[in-house]
Amino acid sequence: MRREEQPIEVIEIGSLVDRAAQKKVEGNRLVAISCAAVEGKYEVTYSFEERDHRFTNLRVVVEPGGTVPSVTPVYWGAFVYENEIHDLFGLDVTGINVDYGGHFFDTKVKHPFALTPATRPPEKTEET
Amino acid sequence: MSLELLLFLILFPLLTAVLCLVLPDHPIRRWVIRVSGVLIGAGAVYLLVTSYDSGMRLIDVPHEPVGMIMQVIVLAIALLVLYLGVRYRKPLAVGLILVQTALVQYFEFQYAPGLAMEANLFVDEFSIIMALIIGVIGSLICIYAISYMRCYHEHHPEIEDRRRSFFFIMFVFLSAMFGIVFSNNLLWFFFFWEVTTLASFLLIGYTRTEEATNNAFLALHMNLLGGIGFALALLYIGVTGAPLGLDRLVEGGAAVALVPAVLIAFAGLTKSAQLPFSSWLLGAMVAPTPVSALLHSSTMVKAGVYAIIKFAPVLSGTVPGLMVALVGGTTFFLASAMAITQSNAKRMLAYSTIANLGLVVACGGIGTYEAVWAAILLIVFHAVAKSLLFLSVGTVEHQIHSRDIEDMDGLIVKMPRVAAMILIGITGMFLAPFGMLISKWASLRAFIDAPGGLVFVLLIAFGSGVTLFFWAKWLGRLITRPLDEENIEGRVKTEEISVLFALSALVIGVCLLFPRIAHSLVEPYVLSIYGMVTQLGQDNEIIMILMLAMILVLPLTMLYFGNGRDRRKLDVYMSGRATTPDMHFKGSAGIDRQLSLHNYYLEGYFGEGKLMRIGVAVSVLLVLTMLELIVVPGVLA
Amino acid sequence: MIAWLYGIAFVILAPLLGGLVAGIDRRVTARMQGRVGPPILQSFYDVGKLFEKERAYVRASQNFYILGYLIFIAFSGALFFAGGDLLLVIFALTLSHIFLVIGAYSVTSPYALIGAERELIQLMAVEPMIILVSVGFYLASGSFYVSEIAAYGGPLILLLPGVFIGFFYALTMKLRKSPFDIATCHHAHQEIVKGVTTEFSGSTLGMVEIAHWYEAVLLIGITWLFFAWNPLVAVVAVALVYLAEIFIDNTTARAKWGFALGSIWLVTLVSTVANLAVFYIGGMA
Amino acid sequence: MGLITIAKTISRNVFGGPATRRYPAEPAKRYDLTRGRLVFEPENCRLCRICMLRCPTQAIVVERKERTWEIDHFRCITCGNCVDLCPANVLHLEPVYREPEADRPAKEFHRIPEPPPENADAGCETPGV
Amino acid sequence: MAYMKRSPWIIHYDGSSCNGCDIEVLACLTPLYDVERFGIINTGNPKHADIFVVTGSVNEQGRQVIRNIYDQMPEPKVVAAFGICACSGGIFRECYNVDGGIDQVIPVDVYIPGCPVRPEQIIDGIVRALGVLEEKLAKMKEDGR
Amino acid sequence: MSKQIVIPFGPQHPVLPEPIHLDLVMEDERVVEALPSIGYVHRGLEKLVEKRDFRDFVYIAERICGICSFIHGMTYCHAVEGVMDLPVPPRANYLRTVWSELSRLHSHLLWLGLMADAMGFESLFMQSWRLREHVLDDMEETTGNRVIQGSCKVGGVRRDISDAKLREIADGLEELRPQLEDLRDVFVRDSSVRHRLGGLGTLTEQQAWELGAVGPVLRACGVANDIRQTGYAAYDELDFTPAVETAGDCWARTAVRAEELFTSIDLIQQAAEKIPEGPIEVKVTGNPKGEFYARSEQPRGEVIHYVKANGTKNLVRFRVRTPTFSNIAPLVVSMKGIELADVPVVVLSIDPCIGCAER
Repeated sequence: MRREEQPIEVIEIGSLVDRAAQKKVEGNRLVAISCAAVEGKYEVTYSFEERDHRFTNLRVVVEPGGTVPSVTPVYWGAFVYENEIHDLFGLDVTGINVDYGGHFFDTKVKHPFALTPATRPPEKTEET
Repeated sequence: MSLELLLFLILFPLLTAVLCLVLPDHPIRRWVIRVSGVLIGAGAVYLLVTSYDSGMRLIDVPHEPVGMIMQVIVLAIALLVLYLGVRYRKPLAVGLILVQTALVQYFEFQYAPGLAMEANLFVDEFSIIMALIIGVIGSLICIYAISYMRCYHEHHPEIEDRRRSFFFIMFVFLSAMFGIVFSNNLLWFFFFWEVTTLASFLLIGYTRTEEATNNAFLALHMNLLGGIGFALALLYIGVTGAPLGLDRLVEGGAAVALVPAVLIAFAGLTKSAQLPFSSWLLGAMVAPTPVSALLHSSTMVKAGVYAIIKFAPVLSGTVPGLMVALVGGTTFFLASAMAITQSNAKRMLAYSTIANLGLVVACGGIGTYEAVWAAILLIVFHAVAKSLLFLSVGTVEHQIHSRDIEDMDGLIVKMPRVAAMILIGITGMFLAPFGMLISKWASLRAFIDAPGGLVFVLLIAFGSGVTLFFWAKWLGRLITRPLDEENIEGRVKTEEISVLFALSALVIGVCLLFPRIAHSLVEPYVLSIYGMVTQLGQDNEIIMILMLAMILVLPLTMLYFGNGRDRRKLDVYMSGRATTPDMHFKGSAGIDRQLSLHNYYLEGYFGEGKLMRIGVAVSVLLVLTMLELIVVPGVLA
Repeated sequence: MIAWLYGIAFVILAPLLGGLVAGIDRRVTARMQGRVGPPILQSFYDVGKLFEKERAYVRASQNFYILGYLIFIAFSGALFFAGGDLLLVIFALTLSHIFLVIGAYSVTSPYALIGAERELIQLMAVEPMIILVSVGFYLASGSFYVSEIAAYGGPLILLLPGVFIGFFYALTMKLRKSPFDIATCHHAHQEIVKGVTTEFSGSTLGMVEIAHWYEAVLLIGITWLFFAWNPLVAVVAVALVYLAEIFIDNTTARAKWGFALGSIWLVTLVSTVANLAVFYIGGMA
Repeated sequence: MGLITIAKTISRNVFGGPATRRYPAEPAKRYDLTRGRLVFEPENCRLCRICMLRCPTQAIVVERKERTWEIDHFRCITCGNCVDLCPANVLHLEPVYREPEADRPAKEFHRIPEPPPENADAGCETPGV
Repeated sequence: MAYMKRSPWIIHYDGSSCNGCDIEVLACLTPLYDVERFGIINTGNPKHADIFVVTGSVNEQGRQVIRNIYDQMPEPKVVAAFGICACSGGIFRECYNVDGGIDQVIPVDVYIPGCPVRPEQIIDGIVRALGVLEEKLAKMKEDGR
Repeated sequence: MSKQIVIPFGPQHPVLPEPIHLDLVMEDERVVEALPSIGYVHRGLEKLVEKRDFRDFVYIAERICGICSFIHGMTYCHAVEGVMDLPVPPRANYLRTVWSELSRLHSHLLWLGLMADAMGFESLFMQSWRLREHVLDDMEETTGNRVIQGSCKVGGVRRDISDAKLREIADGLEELRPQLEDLRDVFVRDSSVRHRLGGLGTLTEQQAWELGAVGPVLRACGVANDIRQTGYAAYDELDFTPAVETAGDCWARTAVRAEELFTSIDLIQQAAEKIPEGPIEVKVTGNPKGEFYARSEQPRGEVIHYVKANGTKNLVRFRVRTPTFSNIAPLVVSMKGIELADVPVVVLSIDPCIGCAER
């Protein structure tokens, strides 16, 4: 069994879209955008893959309340990830091409993965 | 007796017309129209009562001085058209009217004096039927027009109110129509023919908008072209010395009358808006609805097919006749197909009119006794049902401010009575056991036995499939009820509703009485012409009536199903979405969407443009062949 | 008088036969799919159950239309079996389908509407063929009356092979079999849910089912006419035709309506022209 | 062109007979490993609570004080994790499925018999390592 | 009488299941289990269905859908909760978006455990549901509907 | 002249085995706009890592989806093993490969059946599912459950398969091969199927790659991208070439999946030959710390399990990017201009696993 190399490069938010565009020019596809709430900050990681399966990542770190620019101008299909991140983490992504406006996942608890999730009183909490 | 009655029918509308022109917009004028309408209708009925069993009767009216007056009027018409053509810069119209006038004048001075005419008027069962259509339906439409036009001008303040001339032309038109169906002298026939052309031209252009003017000239061009055909027929008669009387000419058979018959059939094709001339009728839909109902569906366009059917015995079995029939058959199928793509109710009705006239033309071109039998019934059923539909659409349009079929959903709630009457009209147009279907059935049978009948059988088989589609989807639209609507029917004028009621009663009545109509009017006529007659078979008539009775009784079950006391009302299935009364649902991305249901228009398959191109190409070919077939032998000879 | 008795017998017996045929159909289909399948009488159980269900409605008028559908389809069948005019039978059949379509329109539901539109397309596709079948019978036997066509001495199938092929092709759609089950199909899982019957439940749906049975028997009757000169052959032929339809049902994917309409029209045109032209050419000579 | 490519399969099906396993007329097909339902034998239970703590669905509740062991079968996914981990081997899986119920049934409840005195509290590992 | 028992038509809705139970429900239709032997048809249309088969637990967006389907089914109708998620919320019970079993939204008549339910259990469950269906029919008749 | 029809398609709809919703805006039956919305199966199980021991979480990971359940469990294990740098015994890797490929077989057969169902081809659906039961029997016999196997664990596998049994499975699949070939021929050659699938929902190679399409959707566009090539589990020791088509339409996607049935059979047979003796698991000690992206090829395409751990028995973040999620954007693009009857076909052509996509 081979274990993949997985370089993660932490970059500034401002250079994100340019770097993504560069990745696209280099022939990468966007594999995933993942978000994690770690130590009071959000890490948003953009994973790319080249045709020979080389797997690389760009990471931006966002303060709570901060925003991330959308990479949909570069990768049209990124809207699913960005809408998901918005709905689960409450992180604002600006300029998504297909914006679900917070209705990608209608969850019982708003932004459940956020550092401070906005809870909504459940309609019915009876549990047997 | 008959003479007076015929003169009454021709002249009395003229009198009313003059009264309409001089009287101001005042209750008196409205009463004049109402009373005249009733009298004209009564006159037509009286004609039926007095002469339905007396066969064809020629009536001798001296040609002079009527002929002189007519010639003056023809010249006046020509001058008017000339003036308008110059004013609106329509060189084609100018050219056509000049050619036509030249031809007619040449005929008048060169040949007319030499042609002896004994009976200038006549009446037979067919003209009685036509007179009934003109008299009863025509006057009903005129009465309807009173309140319709008032409403019309309220809705369209930008249009100049010229109701005086409107009613003037309407009644002149009625007079001319009576003239057409009673004329035995082809010159007279031609005169009245030209009057209807002019009436149609003026009424289409009523609103004087640019579109209306253009469409009016389009109609004028086509009809003048037909008029030239007619004039040529007269000229041919003059040159060859063939009889000028319709009766004699037709008796002469193909040997004598084929050339004029074909030329007049050509004129008939233009007048009844067959391909390739159908575009004018679609353009004519810009006119106020009573005009569409009267001129462009139930009467004037019928003058065209009337002429063709009159000459059916001549055309029968000839190649040019077959060409005429093929033009009709092609028109029937293609116009029905194009009707599928229409959501504008009036345009759809126009296409359906063209299609049905095509069927009549096909019957006339085939010209066998069965075909003529079917054709006459088609004319009757079509006239009643179509006028009802046009008028209902007019009424609906004034209430919902749209003539689009898609906007008529929920009409069964909004305007239940009008909707029910449209339902009657639609079912009358295509469903067993109502009239049109009986006639289609009859024409199918007529076609099977005709030479080359396979083509017609195919056209009618496919055409009726297509017909089914566009009528049924309109029917469906009326009873689709997306929202809880309120009833707005109270706003409709009583007079309009009453006319609609009368016409609905006529549709049902004609269906119920159709065996009677067939036996006492159509069959004697066919018998007198052909010496043979067809019948539907008594058992089938009984079954038809039985079906009709069932359909009429079936709504009574609503009484049983209507009350939902012991039942539960379920919501409409919306794929698990909550069904709200206003039919909204939560869509993707949290967007609130409204359910929107519409009919199919199958644009990709029955696109108007595509079919029209095909139709024009085919029919131009057919018409040219038809004309060539009479010209070439003539030249050779 | 006897004729009327036949008609009445149809009204009474056709549901029994139709239900049985439907049951056998399902069973055979199951076998073709390697399954056991439902009991032969399953269709009767289904309809019985539907009449046991609550009488719920979406629009109060829906039952009226469906009743009209049922009555007229029974009527057209009765007319057929009473030996009536074939054209009249076809027109009555069309009328009944219009009732069904209108019923579907009246409930104002998205899927019923699409079903209604498709049902209309289906009617439009099949109508020419059905009319031409009767024309074919007329040309071959000289009569439109079912009784006289049935009494025609010779094998009509030999005179009308092309018409029969066209009819067989259209029959697939009439019986709502794949590939032409575009409006409502007997199987679940269609993109338009259940098409015209989406909103009907309980006894309303039961009536639709019974109407289907009537229609199936009527169509079997029309098929029979091609072979009517020899009852034994006719029984075998009708059974084979039906089996062939089931077989086709199981060997094809559902076509899209555009293809369905186009191909049925094309087959109608080609097969009937090729066949019927013979009569006209023969007639001229 | 494969007009009816499936015809071969269809005819094989027709002539080969149905493949149906006629449950319930015939018993269901089972294998030795089939995970039907969880069975608990209270006798040897040491109340170590590993089953409770490592149950992915928390279907098992063990009360040491009351000496009870209970399972909600309507939560158990029969993964067998507890069976693998149980140090006393008091749990095992049977290849028989549970029957449907008309009501949410009460949990399956067991009282653990008092062990012989020398075994009391012995064998209790620190859970969850 | 009581054709009800011979012709149960089902509608299946996937609450928020992992698919395991869904594919087993579908597998029941296929040759090896062939529930059409019992007259069962998977209609997919609430208006036609007698038995509402729910797999998976109830989540936030599914509540209204389940309720809507249930309301659109004509009486008599039975709800069968297939699999532990539908019964109790199962392994996902503690997830933030899961409300628990189907009985949180609509009354459940038959509970069938299993993760996932097996085809045999599904057959057993539907047989069980048929009994309830008949009872409900009898009751409906008593009430004179 | 056409007017727009707006209807809701889903969440409950007979052709949709799982709830999704589409607003369909159509003219006649031509779809002019169709935006999918999901969330009906969203449970939020990623957050359960905060409550469960990382070793037990594999059972939850398996239940992300009941169809490709084994591969989810395995990928989760890879992720944890990647963080902890655990050396998994070779035999365990081979067994994982065998079960993965069995899963792929059953999933593809399931999907082929559903596709047939979406086209209204019922007997083909029945046939696919009938053949699938063979695979399920193998599954149940080796793992104890038909659908959710529960046979993978962090550090190895829970159960061994005897070499004899492995050969038996391989031989059984060999016997199944002719029937599967017949099945493939129907999907690839039958004219009524081609009528429904050909030229439908076409994506170009460039589009598919840039939209992030994965799995058969990508391979149907001519990109030989298969995560198995990265050599996880025992794939680096087995020989295979990914099935590729170039048409990019629904038919090509079907053909790719049909072809992959045989790739899977070959892989299982190779594994049965080459499988080494040895232990099937290593003991897991301590807690993970660090992060890792585990990628593997599911029947639907590339799945990614991302794990971030801080040295406690509960993980900090667990994130799954499933192939369906990635294929939503390509789906939206390929829905343009299709007909209503094609909607279920195109939706199914990406083999949507909503349970996966929403977690």
